[in-house]
Amino acid sequence: MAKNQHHNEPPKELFVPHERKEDTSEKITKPSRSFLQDARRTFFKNKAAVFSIILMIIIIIMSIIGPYFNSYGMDDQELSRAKMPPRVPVIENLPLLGMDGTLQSEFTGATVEEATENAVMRYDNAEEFVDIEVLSEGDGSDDSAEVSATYQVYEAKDMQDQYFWLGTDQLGRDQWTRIWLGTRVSLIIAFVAAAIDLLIGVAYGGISGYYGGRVDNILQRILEILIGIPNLVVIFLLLVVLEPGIMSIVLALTITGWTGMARIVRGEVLKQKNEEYVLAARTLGQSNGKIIRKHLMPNVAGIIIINTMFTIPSAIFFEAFLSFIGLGIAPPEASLGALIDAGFKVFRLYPYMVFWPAVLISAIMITFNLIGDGLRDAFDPKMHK
Amino acid sequence: MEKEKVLEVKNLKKQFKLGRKSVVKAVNDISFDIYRGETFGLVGESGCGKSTTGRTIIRLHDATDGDVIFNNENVHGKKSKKDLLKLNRKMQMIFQDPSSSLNPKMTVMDIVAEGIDIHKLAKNEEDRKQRVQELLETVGLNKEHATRFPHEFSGGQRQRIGIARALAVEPEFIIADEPISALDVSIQAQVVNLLKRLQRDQELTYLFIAHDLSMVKYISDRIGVMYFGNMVELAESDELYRNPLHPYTKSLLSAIPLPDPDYERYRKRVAYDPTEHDTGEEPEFREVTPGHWVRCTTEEFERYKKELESN
Amino acid sequence: MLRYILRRIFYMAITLFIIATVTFFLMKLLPGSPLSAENKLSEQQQEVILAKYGLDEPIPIQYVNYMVGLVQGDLGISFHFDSTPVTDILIDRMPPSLILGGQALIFGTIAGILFGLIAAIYHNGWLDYTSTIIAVLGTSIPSFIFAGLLQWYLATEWGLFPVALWGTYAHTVLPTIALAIFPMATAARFTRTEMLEVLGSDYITTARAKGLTEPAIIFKHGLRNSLIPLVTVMGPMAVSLMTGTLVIEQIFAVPGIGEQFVSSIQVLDYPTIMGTTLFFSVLFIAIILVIDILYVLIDPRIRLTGGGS
Amino acid sequence: ACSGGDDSGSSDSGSDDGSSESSEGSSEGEGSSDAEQVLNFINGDTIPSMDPGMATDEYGIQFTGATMEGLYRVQDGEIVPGIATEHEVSEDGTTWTFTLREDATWSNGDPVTANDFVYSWQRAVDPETGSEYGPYMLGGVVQNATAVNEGEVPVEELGVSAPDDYTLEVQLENPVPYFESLATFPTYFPLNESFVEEQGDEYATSTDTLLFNGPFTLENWDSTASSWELQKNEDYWDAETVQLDKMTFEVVKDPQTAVDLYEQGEIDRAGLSSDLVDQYQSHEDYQVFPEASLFYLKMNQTQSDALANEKMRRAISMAVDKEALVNEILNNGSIASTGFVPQDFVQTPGGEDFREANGDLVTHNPEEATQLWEEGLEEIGKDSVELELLGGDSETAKTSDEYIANQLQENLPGLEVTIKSVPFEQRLDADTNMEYQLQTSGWGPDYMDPYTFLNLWLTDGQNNKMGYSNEEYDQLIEETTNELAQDQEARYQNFLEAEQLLAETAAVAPLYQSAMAQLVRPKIQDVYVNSFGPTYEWKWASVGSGE
Amino acid sequence: MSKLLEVKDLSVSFKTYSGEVQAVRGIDFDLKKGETLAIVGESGSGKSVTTKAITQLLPKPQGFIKTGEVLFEGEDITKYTNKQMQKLRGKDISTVFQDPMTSLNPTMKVGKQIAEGLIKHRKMSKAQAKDKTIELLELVGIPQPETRLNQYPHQFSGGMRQRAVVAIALACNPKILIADEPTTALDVTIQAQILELMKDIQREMDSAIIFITHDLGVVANVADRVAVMYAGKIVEIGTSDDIFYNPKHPYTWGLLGSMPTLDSEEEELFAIPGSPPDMLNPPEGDAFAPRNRFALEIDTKMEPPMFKVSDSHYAASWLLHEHAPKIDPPEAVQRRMQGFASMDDGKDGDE
Ligand SMILES: Nc1ncnc2c1ncn2[C@@H]1O[C@H](COP(=O)(O)OP(=O)(O)OP(=O)(O)O)[C@@H](O)[C@H]1O
Ligand SMILES: Nc1ncnc2c1ncn2[C@@H]1O[C@H](COP(=O)(O)OP(=O)(O)OP(=O)(O)O)[C@@H](O)[C@H]1O
Ligand SMILES: [Mg+2]
Ligand SMILES: [Mg+2]
Repeated sequence: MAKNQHHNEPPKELFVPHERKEDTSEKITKPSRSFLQDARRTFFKNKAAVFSIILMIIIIIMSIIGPYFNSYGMDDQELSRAKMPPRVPVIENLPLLGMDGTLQSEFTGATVEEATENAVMRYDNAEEFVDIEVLSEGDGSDDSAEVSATYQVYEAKDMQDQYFWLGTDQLGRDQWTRIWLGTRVSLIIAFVAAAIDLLIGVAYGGISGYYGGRVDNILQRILEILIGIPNLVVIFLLLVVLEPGIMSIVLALTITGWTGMARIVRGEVLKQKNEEYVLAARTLGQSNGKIIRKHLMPNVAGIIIINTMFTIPSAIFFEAFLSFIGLGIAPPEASLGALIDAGFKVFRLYPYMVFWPAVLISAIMITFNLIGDGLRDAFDPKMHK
Repeated sequence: MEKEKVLEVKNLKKQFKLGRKSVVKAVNDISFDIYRGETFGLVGESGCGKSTTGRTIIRLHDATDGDVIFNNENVHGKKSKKDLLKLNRKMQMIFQDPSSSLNPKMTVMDIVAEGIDIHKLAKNEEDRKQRVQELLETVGLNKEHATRFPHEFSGGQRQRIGIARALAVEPEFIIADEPISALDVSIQAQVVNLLKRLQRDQELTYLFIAHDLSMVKYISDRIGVMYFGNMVELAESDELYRNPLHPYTKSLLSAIPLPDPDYERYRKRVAYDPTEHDTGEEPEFREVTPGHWVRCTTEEFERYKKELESN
Repeated sequence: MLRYILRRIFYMAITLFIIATVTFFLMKLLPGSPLSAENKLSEQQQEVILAKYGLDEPIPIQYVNYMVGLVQGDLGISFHFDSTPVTDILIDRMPPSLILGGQALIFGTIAGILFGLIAAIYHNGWLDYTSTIIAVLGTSIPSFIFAGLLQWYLATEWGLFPVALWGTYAHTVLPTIALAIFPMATAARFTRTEMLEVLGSDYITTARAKGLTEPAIIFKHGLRNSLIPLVTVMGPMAVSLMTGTLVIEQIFAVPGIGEQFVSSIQVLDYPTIMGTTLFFSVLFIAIILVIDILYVLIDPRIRLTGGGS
Repeated sequence: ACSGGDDSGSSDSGSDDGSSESSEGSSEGEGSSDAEQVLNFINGDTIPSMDPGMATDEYGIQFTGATMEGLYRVQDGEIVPGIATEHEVSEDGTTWTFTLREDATWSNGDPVTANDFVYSWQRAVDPETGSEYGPYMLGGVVQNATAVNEGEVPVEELGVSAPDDYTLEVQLENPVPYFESLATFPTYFPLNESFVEEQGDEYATSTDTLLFNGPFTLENWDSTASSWELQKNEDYWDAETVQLDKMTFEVVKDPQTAVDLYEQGEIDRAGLSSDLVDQYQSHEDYQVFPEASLFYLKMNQTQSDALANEKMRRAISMAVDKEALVNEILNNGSIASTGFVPQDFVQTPGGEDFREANGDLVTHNPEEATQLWEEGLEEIGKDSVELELLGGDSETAKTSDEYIANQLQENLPGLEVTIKSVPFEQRLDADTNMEYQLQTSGWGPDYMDPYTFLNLWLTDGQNNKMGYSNEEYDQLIEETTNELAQDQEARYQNFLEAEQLLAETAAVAPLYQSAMAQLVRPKIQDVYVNSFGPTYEWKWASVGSGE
Repeated sequence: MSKLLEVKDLSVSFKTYSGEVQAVRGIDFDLKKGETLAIVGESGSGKSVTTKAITQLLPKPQGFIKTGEVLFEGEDITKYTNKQMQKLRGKDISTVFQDPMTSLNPTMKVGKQIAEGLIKHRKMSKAQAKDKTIELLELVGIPQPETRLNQYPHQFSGGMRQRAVVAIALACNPKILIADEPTTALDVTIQAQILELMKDIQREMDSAIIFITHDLGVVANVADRVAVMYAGKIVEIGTSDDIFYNPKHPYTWGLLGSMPTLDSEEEELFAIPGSPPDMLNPPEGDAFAPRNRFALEIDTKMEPPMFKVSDSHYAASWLLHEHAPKIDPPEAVQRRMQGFASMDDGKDGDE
């Protein structure tokens, strides 16, 4: 129960009415922050998102300057140096990282000799450059002996002075260069596709949502039909008619891709247009155009940006899928998808060929997804602390 | 002295189509007048059509039937852009929810100045700024607030920004749709005091919508009680409190808890049973004594008359 | 309910009609015909072949014929498979895709929901982070990479499952897992977010105030409510799973519709392409209907009204 | 004789795509006892048609070949009797009279008679049938085939008749020395008239609507089936010879998957793509099967002034390092090709291999290529040329196309090559309509005669489709079918000369002669790989003890 | 009279991104059997947090009890494990939340939601629980309970939903019923019904009620005693008559003054200016000082202690200090005080 607290008697002279120099009651002490500033603060508190942003910037920068880090061009073929494993200065001395310019694998045979023979045969019969380590002696029965062979590819090909950081492909082209160029192509496709999605989707959804009624009804029915046609069909058909290339891929991606955006924007506009601030603007006599521009757009912008963040990775993914089924970008140009497709076929032999593009595509996907998540939180006022 | 009518609502009806067949009769044939300089209170339970009435008056909804005459001009019907603008200037609205009625992405300056811009009331940028600052001061905020965003304000402050926005176009008539319901008790008074002061200073006319009867009584000159889309009683506010006639009004009044334990100890609540009017006769809105209208059947009408005389 | 479903089916029919019309004319715009042979055919032969496929008629008549056939369940004859009705092709190729897609959907969703639940329950704990990371990876890494890895480790290296082909139940395991990863990751993410939201809601506090135990709260009160948004995304996902994912079918040599569809496109077998498209559309629309009905089962607040969406 | 040509095309029949090669090999799974005559195979795709008159693709020909039999069969490159036991040729070489065996029956018990051939051949050229290969295989060979097909004369006028049930008389338009081998092709197979007519459109769409007269029957099949079986046909006249009881087939398209299945013992043969060769060339079951298919760069003279220029075409044909292509990229036993008729295919009457006889006609020579190219540029008055290379869509095709494009650009100054890869059917279209500039293409023989290759470049050759025309060449080839038809010496002389002419005028740029690298169980015995017609001949195959 | 619940020096904080929100800052009060204690105060003053801290329903992991104890029947329940609390919740202490629209699970039948507690705490079978549920629904005045039982919350009107929530809370005859703004979302008429219902039930079951609201009218209706909270502290506590007729704290004056009574005339309402303090860094001295028109210099320097006004009445304002200048409360409040003086010797709720 409440009780009188006996602390030091307060000084008497303080018992006079407090003179307020100014009316502080309405004062807002917090520094002024706009919604966007708050969003930014929330966003930057999200470590995963910040990390993703940094990573994304690095990836974008690398896709621009990465190819020029070495002297190899995108289509510099040289069959004598085909399928070289990665080799990086300095790191080559750390054997476990697999960037030391060797190929390594296990071989079996009835005896150690047979297994060794198999290994050497596999590695271009360059016996002196194959290091053998016996794993199991074997008892003479089939495949009982096992050896681990390490093939010093660069030595064998007398290329000790060469460094292919991420190895080379079947045609002897430098993977580092091609991967960054591929990233560039993938990103361009994704960004352009997302931008077009954005334009069409936002306009369509905005009109449908704001005007409502019959317009909405018709537009929504059309949308339903578009969604009802599997997008794979549309894309395939388009790619059959069009010349393969970046533009056709982008077109194919956008032709049905915008429907998701349109639906989201419509939903949001439907919600926002009945908010009282819109009604208030109407009672002030504001024109429809300005209501859309000044009131609705800024308030649906958040959701649009977020959605775009998710569109980009799915576009990249779809392009990869198209490459995978052979409808992607025309060679020698390559996208990440095309590189993965090419590397995937040999991934058990030359894992590095698929590994790095796969890492990169996954990194891009993860990055955009995390940025999207971060933005979603940032644009949610509940998350503003 | 004949009071000047600012607004006449005649047989106003508003229905919402939900599906092909289902229709919500939100407002069902109501009529009333509002005189210049007065506050007309509109009360009733949630969903009885108060907001719809207000919004139809200001043309946010199109009326299904009936007329709204403002300054001798019909609000509904075909209008030129210019007429509409003029109407928008003279009639303004304050909304219920102070958090959703301000665009979260705009500064207070832009929110308040929106009307000024639309109606081109400011001569230049400087004038615009000054007007906004004056308005803010009028509603008890200070000019530093102009650069801030709505979410930085408390509910009461936000509601005052909303009022400033409405005042910016120098209206004559303001519809205040539950301007205090969403506010904390301790700051409701801020807004109510402000509204009263503004009315005095700027000769405003209010349509004050609320369900808190004690506030309505305090602020209104006359009060209309709505029930299920109908106006069931209309009278001067003192008269209504002293001599409520319609059983719904009685029930409503008996339900208001007052901050007075003594009174509360003896309060008896009266329940309202709408079936008590079921005599087969369609009730009508009739004037029992001058200025005191009730929706009733002929038989009830006679009874009410007697009731009043005996008082 | 029944009336609602009937009405929806009516709308479905209209939508399908439009889709059929659109695709029909689209196909007409495209190059290729049953005549595209490497050896020249005589004019008489060409006429005969065109007549066989009904392509000798003017396009409007072809259209009417196609539509009439459609109503009777006749999708025409394949250009590629000699004298084989398209319906036969669909009937042949559908089951593997439906089985795989169905299994992947069920398995993936259930596993995903469990992951999501665990993450939500141990919010911000290491279990949460782990399952979130799994979910992010699962939605980010292309499924063919998983498929390749699964095939390599589980089949080739360890010999747990058949490498490929179709036949016994064991054959479905690897492709199902490969397919299930995406729905699983998606379900996990949705469930987690939604569950966290739900766990913060008033009725959960009410349930806690009743003295219910945490598991009871999560399973009896939380789960159902957090599934509602998931249902929405599951629709399109179900379709894309069931319509067969070409890549998975190719890697595991599954004779599915997705794989067939792509080959049809590669050989410009238009009747089959159209038939498959229509089938996909039917599936899509039907699944949307199922989803809408599921909504109602999960969320009693939603009443079935209207046609469209 | 499957002309196949560009269809199984550079892309897959070639080399890489293990899948398409599929079958052969032996023994079922591991622990099987050697008594069990069962083999398990994979097939690169479904069988779109089992109607011998309609089949045009590799698999249709393969499986009609295994389940049916024409006048003759091919055993390890030799023509051996089939339904025919012997034949006589008239003096002028245009009337062939075949004597048919009397013990051959259809799987429904009907005897195989001469009328079955008459019916089948008439059906093949009848325009009402719409057969693609009918007019192609019979046209210009059997009398009136083309005329019948074009509706000028009734089908009865086709030069084939059945004087009695077991005698078949064929009238040829010209003497065709290789008619015997031609007649092993499925288009020439007999058909049981009453059965086919009864089935109507349904004919050959599933096991139930098929009749067999060959060593095997096809079971559990319909046109979209992704797995099926071949079983020993007990009613086959030579059933004694047939040792295999059963062969199973599953459609597998991915070469890696195929190899995995092989390693797991599920299947007995797996084709290897070039990447897989790296890994499996040391495998004890590794085998290379040379083929008689030729791959070359087709240059369309009607779509580009550069390609119409002979010097520039020659430059192109010398610019590509073919050795590197076959060793590094194809990597499957394919050999660089220096002429227009493959090696180990036919021999001159002198017993010399055709290829040896003419030597290396087109070799890799970048310096000369550069020089010729520059001269060519001058002639057409340009300093840069852009060409589009229509590529295949298989993995190896893609890689080799990229390599070829790169080689051309490297060695031919001012040339820019863009690659357009399209699905197979679309390439056919582009080819038919000559809407391409460069194209990697391939041609497999349809019968054992240089003519099957060399007729490609006739001015009005059906498969020319590149705008190549050379009067002297036309004349040399025409002579081989007319006046020189009976004189093999002179005929081959003409062929050799004609080939040299092709090299001089750079009709196409030969690239390589393909081969298949495969893993094959050693238990499989006596499966013959044909260079034309059905790829595999299983009639004599058996499952041996293994090692 | 025995003390059912004692809250001693309770402080509750939330960890947030920007720092620690001190939602409740050392409050003391107690609750006796059968009485109703109302807690009033403006939004954010810590009313809900206080009650959630009692039942340990604070959102985890941000919210935590910083200091203090909560004695329920003499035992400190802040030390209880989650298991022990689960036994207590719903059985001994139940809660009714503010918003009937959101405090029922939308996807579960109402009957089941009520029965859950019965099955859990009273170990009833399903059938028994059903009978009891019907009884409860009848008790809270829902007609046709048998059919209503099987309906979902959205099929109930707002008033009925709140009744259902009350039924849930009452299911196990709790000793303490915490009602966190149970009527704020309701219409006046329905509000009145619910209040009557709660009073009836209290009479019947002899439960103690903690009633949270910011509507002083409701307080006047239900409360025996009233605690006024401001910025996480109880600034005044006393019997309902003490608070309404003899308020001592300027914040209480503000609250009372800002509500018109039916007979208050044209004069200005007594508005409290400004907005509530930021609980991230509560101001030095008296938290109310910046909004207090009667603030003294000392208010900005030192926090006022609780001054005893009478045995039942305490207030934390320096104005009650012996040195403080005499200040007249606002007019509206004075009128109430006169009313109080006139009935000075009248009976008071529960003393
Ligand atoms: N846009 C609309 N579409 C359909 N029905 C509507 C719409 N607006 C209002 N209604 C319905 O009209 C009726 C009256 O609503 P209105 O908002 O006018 O009530 P109210 O008296 O203002 O209630 P409250 O006190 O809750 O604000 C309600 O039944 C409501 O559901
Ligand atoms: N989960 C939370 N995280 C951070 N701060 C919180 C949380 N919940 C409550 N608070 C803070 O605790 C303080 C007291 O909140 P509380 O909910 O007790 O207020 P209240 O008096 O119940 O208000 P109301 O009348 O609006 O319900 C507020 O400042 C609020 O911001
Ligand atoms: Mg309203
Ligand atoms: Mg609260």
